[in-house]
Amino acid sequence: MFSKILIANRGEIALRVHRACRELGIQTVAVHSTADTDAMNVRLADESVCIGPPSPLESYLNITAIMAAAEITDTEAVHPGYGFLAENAEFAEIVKASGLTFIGPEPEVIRLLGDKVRARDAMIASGIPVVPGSKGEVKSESQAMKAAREIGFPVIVKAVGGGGGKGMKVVHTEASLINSYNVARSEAQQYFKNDAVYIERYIDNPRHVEIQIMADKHGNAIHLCERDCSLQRRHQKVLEEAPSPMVTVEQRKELGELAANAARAIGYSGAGTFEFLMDGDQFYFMEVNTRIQVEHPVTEMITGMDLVREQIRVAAGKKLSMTQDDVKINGHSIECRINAEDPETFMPSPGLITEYHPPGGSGIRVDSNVFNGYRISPYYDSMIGKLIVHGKDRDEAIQRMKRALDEYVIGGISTTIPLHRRILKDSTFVSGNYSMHFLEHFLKQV
Amino acid sequence: MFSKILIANRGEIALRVHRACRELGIQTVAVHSTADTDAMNVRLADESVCIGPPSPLESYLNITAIMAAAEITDTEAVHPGYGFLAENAEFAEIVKASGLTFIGPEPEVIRLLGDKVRARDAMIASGIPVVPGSKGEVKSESQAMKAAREIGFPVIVKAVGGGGGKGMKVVHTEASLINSYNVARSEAQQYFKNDAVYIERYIDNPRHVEIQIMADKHGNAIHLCERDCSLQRRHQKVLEEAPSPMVTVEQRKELGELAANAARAIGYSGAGTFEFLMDGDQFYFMEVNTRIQVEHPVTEMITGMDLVREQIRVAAGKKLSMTQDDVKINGHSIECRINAEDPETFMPSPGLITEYHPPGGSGIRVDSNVFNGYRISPYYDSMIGKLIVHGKDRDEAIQRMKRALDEYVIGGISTTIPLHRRILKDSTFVSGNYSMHFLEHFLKQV
Amino acid sequence: MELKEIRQLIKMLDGTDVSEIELTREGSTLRIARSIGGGEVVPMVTQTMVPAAPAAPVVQAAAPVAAAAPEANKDYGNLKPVVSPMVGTFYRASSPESPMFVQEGDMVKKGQVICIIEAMKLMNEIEAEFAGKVVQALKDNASPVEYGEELFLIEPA
Amino acid sequence: MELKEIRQLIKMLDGTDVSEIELTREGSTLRIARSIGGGEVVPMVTQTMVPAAPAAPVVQAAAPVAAAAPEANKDYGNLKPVVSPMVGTFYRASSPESPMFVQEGDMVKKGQVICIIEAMKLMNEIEAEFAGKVVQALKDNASPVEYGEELFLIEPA
Repeated sequence: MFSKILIANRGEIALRVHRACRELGIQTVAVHSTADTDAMNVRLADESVCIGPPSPLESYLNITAIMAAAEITDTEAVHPGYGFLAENAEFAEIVKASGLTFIGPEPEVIRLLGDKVRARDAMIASGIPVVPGSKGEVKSESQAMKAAREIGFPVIVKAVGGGGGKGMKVVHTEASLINSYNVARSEAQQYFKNDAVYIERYIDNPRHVEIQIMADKHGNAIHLCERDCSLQRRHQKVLEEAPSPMVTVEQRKELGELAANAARAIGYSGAGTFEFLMDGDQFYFMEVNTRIQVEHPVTEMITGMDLVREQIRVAAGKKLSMTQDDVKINGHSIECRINAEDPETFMPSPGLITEYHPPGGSGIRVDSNVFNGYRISPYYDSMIGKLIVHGKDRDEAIQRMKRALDEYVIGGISTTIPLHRRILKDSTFVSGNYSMHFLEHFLKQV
Repeated sequence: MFSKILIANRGEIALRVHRACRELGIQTVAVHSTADTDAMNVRLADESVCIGPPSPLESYLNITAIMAAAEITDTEAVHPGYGFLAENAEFAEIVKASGLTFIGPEPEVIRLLGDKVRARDAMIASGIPVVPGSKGEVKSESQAMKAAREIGFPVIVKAVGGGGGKGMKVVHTEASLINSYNVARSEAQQYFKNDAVYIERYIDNPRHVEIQIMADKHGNAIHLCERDCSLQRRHQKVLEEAPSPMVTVEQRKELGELAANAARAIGYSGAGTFEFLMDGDQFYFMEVNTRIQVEHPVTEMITGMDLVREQIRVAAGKKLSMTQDDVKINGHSIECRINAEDPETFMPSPGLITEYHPPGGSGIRVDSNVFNGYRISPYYDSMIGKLIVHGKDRDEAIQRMKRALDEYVIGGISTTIPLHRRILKDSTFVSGNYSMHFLEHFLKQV
Repeated sequence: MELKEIRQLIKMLDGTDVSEIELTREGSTLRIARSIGGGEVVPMVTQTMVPAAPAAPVVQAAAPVAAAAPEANKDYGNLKPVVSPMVGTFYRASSPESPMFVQEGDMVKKGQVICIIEAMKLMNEIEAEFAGKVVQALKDNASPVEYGEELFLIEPA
Repeated sequence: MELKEIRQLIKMLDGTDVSEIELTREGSTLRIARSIGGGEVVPMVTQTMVPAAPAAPVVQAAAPVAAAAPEANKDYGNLKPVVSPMVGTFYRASSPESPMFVQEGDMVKKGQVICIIEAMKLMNEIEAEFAGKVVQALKDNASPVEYGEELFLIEPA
């Protein structure tokens, strides 16, 4: 096992990784920008190194600074968290070339899965269902028309190197295809410095369902149930739950086995997430996230596996601590992301936290880096914590979340807690039968 | 189900009961003394009623005031928590006579189990092993000598109406028996207004092991594993764990079935705890506590049963939500009681909490009524919270507790957190092989 | 926000005594601070938190009776309140047919019964602790009252 | 935000009495503060919390390098510190055999190399930002340094 890990991240995930290290008896190095000197993860770490000014480019995305910090602290491994450099194959390669362990898959696996076209091909080869679409990049207007006609409208034009909704265009009719194709290309060029686009069937009213997998370096891979992340606003997940209220036991098993098989086939190791669109009882592969997810706690709550601990263990070469047979789903879990935002306008609300009291009691978990007197800086994203509950069934989890949201006190700034209170009371949400468009409509109602 | 419950208690257990009510959709009435007007459970309750001045006799033990509060708020049931009136049969009777539901066993069952001699007879009748001892009260010096010789030295003289170590005398030789007998009688008279005493075999180096049971009003009773509460200082539990590191699977099953059978035999309903002394592989019955225990969360963590929720359900006449077969022990749980005391001298440390930040993350539960800015009053007991952890095994639970204790910030007062940090590092504690004398010796070491 | 707009904003401030302006629009925030009045410094003091107790997180529609915590030493000038020594139901007469023990304007003697608090079917007579004139009854007949809640205002004799 | 825009903004402020401007757009924040009026400085007093921040709960024996957070504006009187622009290892000479770049008491010119910070095997030469006399070296040769850590004290010429 490692004796010291550098945590190349900030916020709640940096604290989450620190906790896993502590419980494994591993020393931690926090790297931080000048804006985060007083952060909880920095205070709790065994060592801390200031790596640059607030701008992420000069600190949390500054590979040279992070590697220099690893060097001067004699670190053995680097945990990238999520976001920032977590899915940057070059970073993983540099860590490896420096003789350290990158806690995540091999660089070439990250690279393969980061390329949407190659990833899709690999999934098809493993028998994973994909959205009907063009075979790779669509290079001309005529190719675009041919592909769209084969797939059938509505279609969506997407950037090969993209993500986060940028460079995406939904096209309902042949008439508007060519224009959308050209706009998508130029947006792709602008945002991702790569104008390659491809075309897929557009799924009208899907759910977002993702399978958590975990694999070791000895060829073992297991699946750990799905998470339902259909509750989104502008492509940002807002609330997640596990298991999905709409996935059957058979679907869970089938999709899970496909994902674990694919992981084995591509030589995956560590934690990974296979994202799918669910349309009726059809599933379509979207992408694999080669890192721990924000919403990983809901999986931990229902499976009992500490995913971050397991990431570290398998990176150190250990075998998986569980077999597929050991994985039992116990109850239901929900996570609400608490953002420092106005709950109606979603304007960011940085500032000083003047009162802070998290909920307590049975079945409650709070993953947050903030505290009373902490100043939320305007430099980074607005998620300041996650409230996760566990109940013996979905109904108990919902009741518990409502109770916990009522107890949560965060003063001095605006947060999305009131939004979550409203969602938890909504009859469509309570029914479990909601799609990715639910939140959009819900927000318009009021 | 009830629509409104009055919580006749204060502190963390009042908040614990409030949370269970909230999750069941039941309205809560907090009763409080003038010292507790700003308490968290009072703020969170749907209604609150001030019932008297700080003195417990005039508020939390004031049956008239509590019943008047129930009356003016149209309460349907009363939850007594632990301590105060929780095991007062007269209170249970008054609640019942007023047409309300007392959340606990019937008054006559409380009365039976509160009488040590009658309780012991009932246990013998159910086949539960008891400490060899006199048949009931020992009424004279000559009876005392006869009984002690039959039992064999060392023996202990105990008050029939007693508890908490008062009116107890350990006797190692015949020569000192008569004197100790007389001292015990006069202490019993002084503390309990009843000079009746009895004699038992003295168990030299025991563990404190207790079985949690739950019973409904339809004759069903189940057992929910044991808790090990051997870590005590002056008869006060300091740290508890479940399961006990020294109890075997067979012992667990045998003792649990005996306890559940006894519960059925005496018409028990609600949550109850059968306390035993464990000496080698022998168990000796001590007493039944007819209420929820302080340390109930460790049982909740490993069985998944919400004991307070279940208390309320069965009091409302519902059947148990689990059968014995549904009870599966999952992992290990430890609870540290956090007291507002100097961790070395154990002097109480009331005062203003100027910083407060509870630990978070995976497998952590905090049950506490305090918050930043709360003033701990000197009128009540010094326990200000409980830190409970769950791990997949005892080792993970210990690592997690150490991590959580390191994160817990309580400023402005002294707490027993540093003591717990020391205990968690001790090799005897870590081995699991410690008796009820462990803490005493441990505290002398330094 | 365009540079042109920002320039207009700055210009707009000229000749006014506005020292700071903050504008938030469509995800953009603009803040302009000025030092006014010849060298006078405008300190940007961000006032710090009062380390406060959490505000009651859920302000539920509490039942009327229970909402009011006992009043904490209100200032009534020369009047003194009579507070309830117990929880219960407040009655101004010994039965619905009987006259009230005291009316507003009545003079009361020390020890005179001024109301009843019923708790657990027991009628507890409450006596005046001092002599004086009843200025105001603060509770309606048959109201529930908490321990320490104010019942009457009396002007001591 | 583009450099050009920023330059325009700064220019725009010239001749106005605006002391500070902060602009947030598409995730970028720009803040420009000026000291106006002949030496009168506008202090940006962001009064931050002292009371409530949890004290570092675990005071671990942190490794010497990591313990020190970058010093925040210590008062050195007429001396000015040179701070490290990056994380790395601090060297006072280009090789173990070479003489030190600067000794205490030396006069340095603006732009003169005064030390090296090694990061990822790259030797980064650090130049003096102003001329003056080296009064004190604050770090030993081959020490690890953080971003913003003070390296030398220089008395400006």
